[in-house]
Amino acid sequence: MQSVSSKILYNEEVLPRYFRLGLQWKTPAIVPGHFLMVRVSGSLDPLLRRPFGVYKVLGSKWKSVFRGTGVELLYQVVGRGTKILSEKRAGESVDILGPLGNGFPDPERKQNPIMIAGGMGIVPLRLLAEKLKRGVVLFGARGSSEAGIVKGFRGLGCRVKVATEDGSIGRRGLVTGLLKEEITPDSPDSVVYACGPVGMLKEAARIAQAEGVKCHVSLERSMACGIGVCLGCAVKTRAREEFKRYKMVCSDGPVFDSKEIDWEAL
Amino acid sequence: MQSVSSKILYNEEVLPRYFRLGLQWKTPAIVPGHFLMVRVSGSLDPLLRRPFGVYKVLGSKWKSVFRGTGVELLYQVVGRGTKILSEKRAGESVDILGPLGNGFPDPERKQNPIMIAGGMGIVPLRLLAEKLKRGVVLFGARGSSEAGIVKGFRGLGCRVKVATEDGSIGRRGLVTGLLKEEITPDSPDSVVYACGPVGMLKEAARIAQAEGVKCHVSLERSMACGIGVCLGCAVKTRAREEFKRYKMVCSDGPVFDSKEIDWEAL
Amino acid sequence: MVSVELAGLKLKNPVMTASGTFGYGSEFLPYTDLEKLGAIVVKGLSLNPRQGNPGPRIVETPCGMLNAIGLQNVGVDAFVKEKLPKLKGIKTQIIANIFGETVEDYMEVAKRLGDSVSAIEINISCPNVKKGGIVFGTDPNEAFKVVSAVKSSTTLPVITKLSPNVTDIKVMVKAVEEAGTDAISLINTITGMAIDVDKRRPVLATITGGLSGPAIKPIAVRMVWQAAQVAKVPLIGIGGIVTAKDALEFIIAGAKAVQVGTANFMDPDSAVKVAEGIEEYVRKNKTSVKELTGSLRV
Amino acid sequence: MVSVELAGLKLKNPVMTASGTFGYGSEFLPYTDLEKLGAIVVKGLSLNPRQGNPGPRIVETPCGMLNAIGLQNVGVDAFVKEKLPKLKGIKTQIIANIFGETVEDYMEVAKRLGDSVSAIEINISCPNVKKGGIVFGTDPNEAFKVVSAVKSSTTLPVITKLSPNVTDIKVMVKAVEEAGTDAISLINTITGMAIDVDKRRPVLATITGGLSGPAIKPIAVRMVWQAAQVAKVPLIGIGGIVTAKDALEFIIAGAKAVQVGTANFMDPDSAVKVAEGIEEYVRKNKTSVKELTGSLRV
Ligand SMILES: Cc1cc2nc3c(=O)[nH]c(=O)nc-3n(C[C@H](O)[C@H](O)[C@H](O)COP(=O)(O)OP(=O)(O)OC[C@H]3O[C@@H](n4cnc5c(N)ncnc54)[C@H](O)[C@@H]3O)c2cc1C
Ligand SMILES: Cc1cc2nc3c(=O)[nH]c(=O)nc-3n(C[C@H](O)[C@H](O)[C@H](O)COP(=O)(O)OP(=O)(O)OC[C@H]3O[C@@H](n4cnc5c(N)ncnc54)[C@H](O)[C@@H]3O)c2cc1C
Ligand SMILES: Cc1cc2nc3c(=O)[nH]c(=O)nc-3n(C[C@H](O)[C@H](O)[C@H](O)COP(=O)(O)O)c2cc1C
Ligand SMILES: Cc1cc2nc3c(=O)[nH]c(=O)nc-3n(C[C@H](O)[C@H](O)[C@H](O)COP(=O)(O)O)c2cc1C
Ligand code: FES
Ligand code: FES
Repeated sequence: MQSVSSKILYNEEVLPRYFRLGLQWKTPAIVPGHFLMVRVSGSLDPLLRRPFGVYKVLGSKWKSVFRGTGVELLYQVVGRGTKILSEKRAGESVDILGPLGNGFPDPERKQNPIMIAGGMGIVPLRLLAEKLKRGVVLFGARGSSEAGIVKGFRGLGCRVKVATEDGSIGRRGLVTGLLKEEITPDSPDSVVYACGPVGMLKEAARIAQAEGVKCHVSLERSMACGIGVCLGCAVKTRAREEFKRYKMVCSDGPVFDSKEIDWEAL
Repeated sequence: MQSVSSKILYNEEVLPRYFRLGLQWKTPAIVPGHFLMVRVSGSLDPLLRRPFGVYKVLGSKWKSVFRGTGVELLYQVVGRGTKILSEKRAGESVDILGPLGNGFPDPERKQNPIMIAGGMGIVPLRLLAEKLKRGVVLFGARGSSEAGIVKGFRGLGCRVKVATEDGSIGRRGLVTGLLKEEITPDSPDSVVYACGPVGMLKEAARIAQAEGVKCHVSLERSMACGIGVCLGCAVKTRAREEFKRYKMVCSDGPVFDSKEIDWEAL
Repeated sequence: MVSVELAGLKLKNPVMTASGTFGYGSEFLPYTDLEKLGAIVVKGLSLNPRQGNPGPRIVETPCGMLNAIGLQNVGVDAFVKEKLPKLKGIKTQIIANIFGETVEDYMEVAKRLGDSVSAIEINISCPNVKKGGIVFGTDPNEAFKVVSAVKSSTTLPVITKLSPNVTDIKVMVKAVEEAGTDAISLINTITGMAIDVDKRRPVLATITGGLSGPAIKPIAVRMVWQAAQVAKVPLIGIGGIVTAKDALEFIIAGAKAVQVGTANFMDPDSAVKVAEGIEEYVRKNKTSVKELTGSLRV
Repeated sequence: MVSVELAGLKLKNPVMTASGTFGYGSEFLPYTDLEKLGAIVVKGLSLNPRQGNPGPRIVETPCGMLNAIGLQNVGVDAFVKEKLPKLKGIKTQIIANIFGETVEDYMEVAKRLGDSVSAIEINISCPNVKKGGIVFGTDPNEAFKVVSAVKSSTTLPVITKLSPNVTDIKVMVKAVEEAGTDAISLINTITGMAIDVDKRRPVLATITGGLSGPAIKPIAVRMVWQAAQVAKVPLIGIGGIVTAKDALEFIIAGAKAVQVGTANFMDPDSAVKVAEGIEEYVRKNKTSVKELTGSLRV
């Protein structure tokens, strides 16, 4: 699993500042939750790779893993690195390293999977939904245009519910409001998969834990190496032994059991 | 005369590693010998602009100055900056600052201008030839493919002679050999314009000075500012006063009287 | 509110140009609006004109550059007679950066400036020839001597510019404060070196040179912050500033003003853009440079 | 000929990985061929396991990065028992980087390593708790004490890794040589700082951190060259090496070997590529690393 130069198949702005990036790549085994470290340019500035989740595996259906001929990333332009990436065109190449990290654990057979995402947190959950083909995806979007991202999701075999802060589409308010409705004491045995802003994850974890429901969260931290060696992406856990308290998002995660995380420190 | 963002009209590889770069730009007055400082990317690395001579002024004929709708540069990919530049495509933009420096002084009415160039040194001399419409261009090329650069020059109204090191086209040997033949004691009153590698300039200056012929040389030095303030592009002159000895290639030059230069120090 | 008062100088905004990166100021007239700057710090001046070092004098490095100009300058007298008049009528503060090889040199340059400029910035990153070449700026005692001497030779506000090539910047801050400096600017360039592998030679004719540019920004911000922990006089932050955000890092760390150096080479309008960006930030955030100075919450 | 002998260690080539950028080595097994490296220097080890600093621990800077990992590590015993066996059978030298908060800490770590590794590299960029937090690596006397103590606690070759945060690196070189170090590696990271302007907070939880990466290369090359002017023991050059050419700058300046650090994050195969590039250069130029070492013509 070396760093490989991967040809850009397409790099399209699907919404203002949101891009779909198709990369040609004979992928190793990928599971939902895996991410890649992408070098956005050959320059020494920006110096470090950028982490991005896998949105789709091209030319592959779920068969215990995804293994395809390429991947699609979905990214938002937020800073210098993503800006440079957005200027790349089909035919150019970028260096990628991956798949990295640990994906989402499977639900039990009779468990109802609830996938909850805010913003770009939708990325690993789309792949999870494609794999599970059941359950519900709850998507918190800033407005109706961002909400459009999940339009195609119904074909994946899951239910989809949307909340927007301005109420322009779906439920008005936070997506965690939808979560509360899905996990009620009389609803079937559930398991929550969450990815998105810290505030949302915290609240999702609180709701799930209050109902005694397991919650898997995918976290984000600034990363340098992506492979567990720089110890830069540390997140504080509740580990009893002090020296085991900091875990690495890249190699111990990015998916953690919500109970493991010290949410106060985040 | 501020730094302006200029649209790339074309950026074509005319020979392996040689590019013609067309820039849209309502040019200020340009005279042959002027150069531009080009920022090859928005990144902080490479940090500094790169100097390039003006090869053509687009949409302009000589009328005491060139004043056009764009410029064409001709550059060779030698390092990181020119590599990045070569990857730009039509429609993208680069920041340019210029025109900078002092151009070539006019020949006297009865003087025969001899323009001698090695490699990329041809750039400012093409524009000079277009302006003067007489005299001779002597071009020293590495081989027949590089020699192709001057194919279109005959239309400019001057004679063209080529020397290649391997003799694959034109005279075999150094271009300064051609210069010797052009400046003979019984040839008409001449003035030499030279641009190219240091060794060539030195020899051209020596030949010209030996025959009592004036020689204008255009020099190259690494530059940071291009406008005479960093004092980085110093070249040693024979100025009598010690503290005036270092002149700036960017603002005192790049064109100097060959007698002014301390060739030993170069 | 972006205007600041610093060592008795009123600046319309906190952005100055750094010495050696802005010539004598007038060179920038075609490229930028000098009146939009808080102050212009001119190229370092010595008693007699200096020819500077042989070339190559500069080399690009990752996100930075090394220079070994050798302090080429026209000398203090020619500056006052020939260069300064070119800035006449331009409404901004002019600060003269001075240096010498002996304490006496420094004093004499300060004297000859009289009150032709608004303030003096002392560059102490120079070798002291009498002390066997040890740099004034790395020895607190020598720094003390230079600054005291200049203070006694001028009535102008005196800014002392510190060298970063020291173990503990706080020691230097205290020394020059004790000597009576009215303000402190930091950092000057960091000593560095580049080698031409194929020629097996240093790229610069002088072997080593001074590193500047964005590469050094984290080091410069750290030093300004460390200085701010002990300084009583106002600080001027320098090192790798390209954008208003960069400048604000220094201000939040404790600088009352900043200087833009190498960025002037990337774009001669850089310093003005930094000033405009600070103004915009201050307006948007309904704050002032004064309020922002040293506002770091640790 | 790229093999070198250094402090009694035979290295197949002069390229090592820098401590803290290569984990315990085994993490790189999927990504690169460890046997193509001259040596692996593992993450800094302390007597007891350490949890390290709270986050954020890293931030990118122009051509560099700041880190404040806080030396999180499993402790020397767990290293020997759990981590080292994973490298068993791999044909390269393993060097343990060690640190402590007291001289006794350092000694004890060295003792516990026994002869489980090929050599010890002492990181003296740590605050000495007994001396009120002053860093071992900025005081020649404290550095002397640590190095002497470690030397007396091990029979392994000892490399001392110097901090760049000093006025005069030559003083430190002499101090650790006198203490008996077998080799010197330099430089460790340079103290730096980044500020989140909108939050008006330091980006790193620890306020300051260590700057590494290409940005610092000119400073590192300069320090290696300065060290080479006085050093009698072999030098190992570190700081911003990304390419073979970068490494060769250090070698030509006087280093017998080099370490690749931050570049491992850009590409986990970086160090091997540097080694291959040096081999190619040496072959093409019909020379050897030995001949190149210190070949700078000034
Ligand atoms: C495991 C993981 C998966 C991710 N998946 C996606 C995805 O699928 N789509 C997407 O749009 N974004 C994703 N992100 C966030 C993405 O990595 C950042 O938006 C991106 O690195 C920003 O880079 P920049 O240069 O544009 O921003 P800048 O702000 O200029 O970056 C500066 C530094 O901050 C870091 N950084 C900034 N924001 C983040 C962030 N949110 N998380 C981690 N580091 C950050 C950058 O890596 C860089 O080191 C993911 C992050 C992680 C950790
Ligand atoms: C007045 C002037 C006019 C020029 N006109 C042309 C032209 O029309 N066409 C053309 O192909 N080249 C021209 N050059 C040379 C051109 O500037 C360099 O080839 C270019 O800067 C190399 O940049 P790089 O990043 O690719 O190379 P690198 O070697 O990676 O550059 C590293 C540094 O060295 C400097 N540098 C390298 N070579 C030269 C050089 N020959 N002269 C000055 N600085 C150099 C770069 O500016 C940069 O700072 C001119 C140079 C000068 C001074
Ligand atoms: C080419 C050049 C020349 C300089 N000359 C001087 C000088 O004469 N006096 C001085 O005090 N500092 C001088 N400096 C240092 C700058 O004023 C400034 O302190 C340093 O470059 C760091 O800022 P920067 O990173 O913004 O460039 C010079 C810097 C450069 C790049
Ligand atoms: C994330 C990180 C962790 C580091 N940890 C250590 C360490 O534990 N011990 C040590 O001596 N140096 C440590 N260093 C310093 C490096 O070994 C090296 O000296 C420095 O990064 C400069 O080299 P570079 O520019 O190639 O990275 C660390 C550096 C980084 C970036
Ligand atoms: S990013 Fe380096 S350990 Fe996670
Ligand atoms: S390039 Fe700055 S003075 Fe010429």
